[in-house]
Amino acid sequence: MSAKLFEITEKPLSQDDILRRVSRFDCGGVVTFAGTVRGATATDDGARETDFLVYEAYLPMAEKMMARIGDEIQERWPLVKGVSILHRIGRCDIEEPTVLIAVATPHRDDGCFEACRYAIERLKAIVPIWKQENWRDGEVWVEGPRQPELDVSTPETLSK
Amino acid sequence: MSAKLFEITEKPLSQDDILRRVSRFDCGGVVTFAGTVRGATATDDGARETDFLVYEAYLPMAEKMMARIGDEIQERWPLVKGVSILHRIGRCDIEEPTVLIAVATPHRDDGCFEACRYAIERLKAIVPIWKQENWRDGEVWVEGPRQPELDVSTPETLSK
Amino acid sequence: MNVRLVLFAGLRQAAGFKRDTVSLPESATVADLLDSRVPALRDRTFYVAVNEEFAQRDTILQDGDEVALLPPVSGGNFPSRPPVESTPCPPNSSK
Amino acid sequence: MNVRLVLFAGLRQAAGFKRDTVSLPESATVADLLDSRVPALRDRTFYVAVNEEFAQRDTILQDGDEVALLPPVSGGNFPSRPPVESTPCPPNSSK
Repeated sequence: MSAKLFEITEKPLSQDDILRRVSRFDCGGVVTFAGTVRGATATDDGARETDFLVYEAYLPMAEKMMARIGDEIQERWPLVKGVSILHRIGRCDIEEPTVLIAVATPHRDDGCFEACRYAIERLKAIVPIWKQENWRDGEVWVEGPRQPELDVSTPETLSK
Repeated sequence: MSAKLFEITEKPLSQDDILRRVSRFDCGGVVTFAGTVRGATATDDGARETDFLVYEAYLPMAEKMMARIGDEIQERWPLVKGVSILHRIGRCDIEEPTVLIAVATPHRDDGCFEACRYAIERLKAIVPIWKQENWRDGEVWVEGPRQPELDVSTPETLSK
Repeated sequence: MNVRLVLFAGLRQAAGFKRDTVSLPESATVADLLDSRVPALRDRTFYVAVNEEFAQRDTILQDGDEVALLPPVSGGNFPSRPPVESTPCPPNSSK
Repeated sequence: MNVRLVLFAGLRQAAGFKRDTVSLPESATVADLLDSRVPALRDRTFYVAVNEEFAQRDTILQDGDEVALLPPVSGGNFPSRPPVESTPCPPNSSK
């Protein structure tokens, strides 16, 4: 009940834990997205292997932006009753979840799938968390594509 | 590794458990749907309260139909790498998950959201599991709407 | 020949039994079985599975078959609605 | 006046430092700060937050502000792609 809904943590993430954070008496559907560490990624040049990832966040701005995504969801899907976003920092090993997003609604048609999808896209757009890929022979901070606008007040513009 | 992917069980369901069942080295996105027991349901006549649910299944047909949904997903979303569906039978209390569906894909755009959504709709259509609602003053086996076709070989017709 | 009949949930409750073994003439269909053993369910909506595969009213039965009567699964989204109205016979009867 | 400058991830690596306090004339903008303290990052793509809110190149700074330089967040879907090409200046400069 007093667990934070938007949290950056060094501890392993648990899907059971996030389900408890958003579960409510009047909700019957919860959609959870887990972003996990891929050990192998198909590329044009064949498979590329990752040993582990290291995440770094700008705290507390990152938690503030995650809470903002929760507000955006509430505005767009008013039937949503609960949203939680948890993100790891530090070292994450293969198959471990690095981000969990859970959205609870009374029924499954009330926007839980759509809002969860929205949240992961927005997280990649406005939440200041970065990952470093580590291979046997090196490491690199991964950067995303440049976004045309950084005005976070207009999600539509951002998601173009 | 040897855990079943399609299972009816009397034991409490765990989101961490189903994540482990579908997690793979080459997957970076997992979407999980949890159907949970609502304690209160808004109706035209105001809120109606539920004390607990009791689920009954036709075993092993129910597990066979859940596996069929997995096959249907594989056909429709060929990038999907892992699907698991777990369903409780017996008594389920408020806020407990009664069904979990997890779908793993290499990336989040590879169909994990869509396939998970598809699976819960199909489950409600073809998997022989029924619920009994229990209130302080009674109980009733809940039945769904009649489906025009019961030919399971043509999902499109069924989902109309 | 003998077939096993098994009922679930509300149908079981309505019929007052869960399992039975029914003797039928050779080449009897699902419809024959229903008419002979559970005529009282004529007005209910349900599906039929023979040996765990969905079947039709005119599906021909064989000795040893297991015939299951399955109520429509709850939609999950609208449990507060009453069970659907009765229909004249099990759906998808090929008439 | 003094502002705190903080860098993350690849930008931190490229600049060779994580935090610094920078003295600037009154009414200095984000662009002034960047030109005076991290000219070497001119060709990188990044965003700027002032006191944890996204800002622009012409945002006017105040004494005590915290200015963070934020690389674009990885899309997550295509980590196998190389970081994006450099752009002439931080995005959304109002020029």
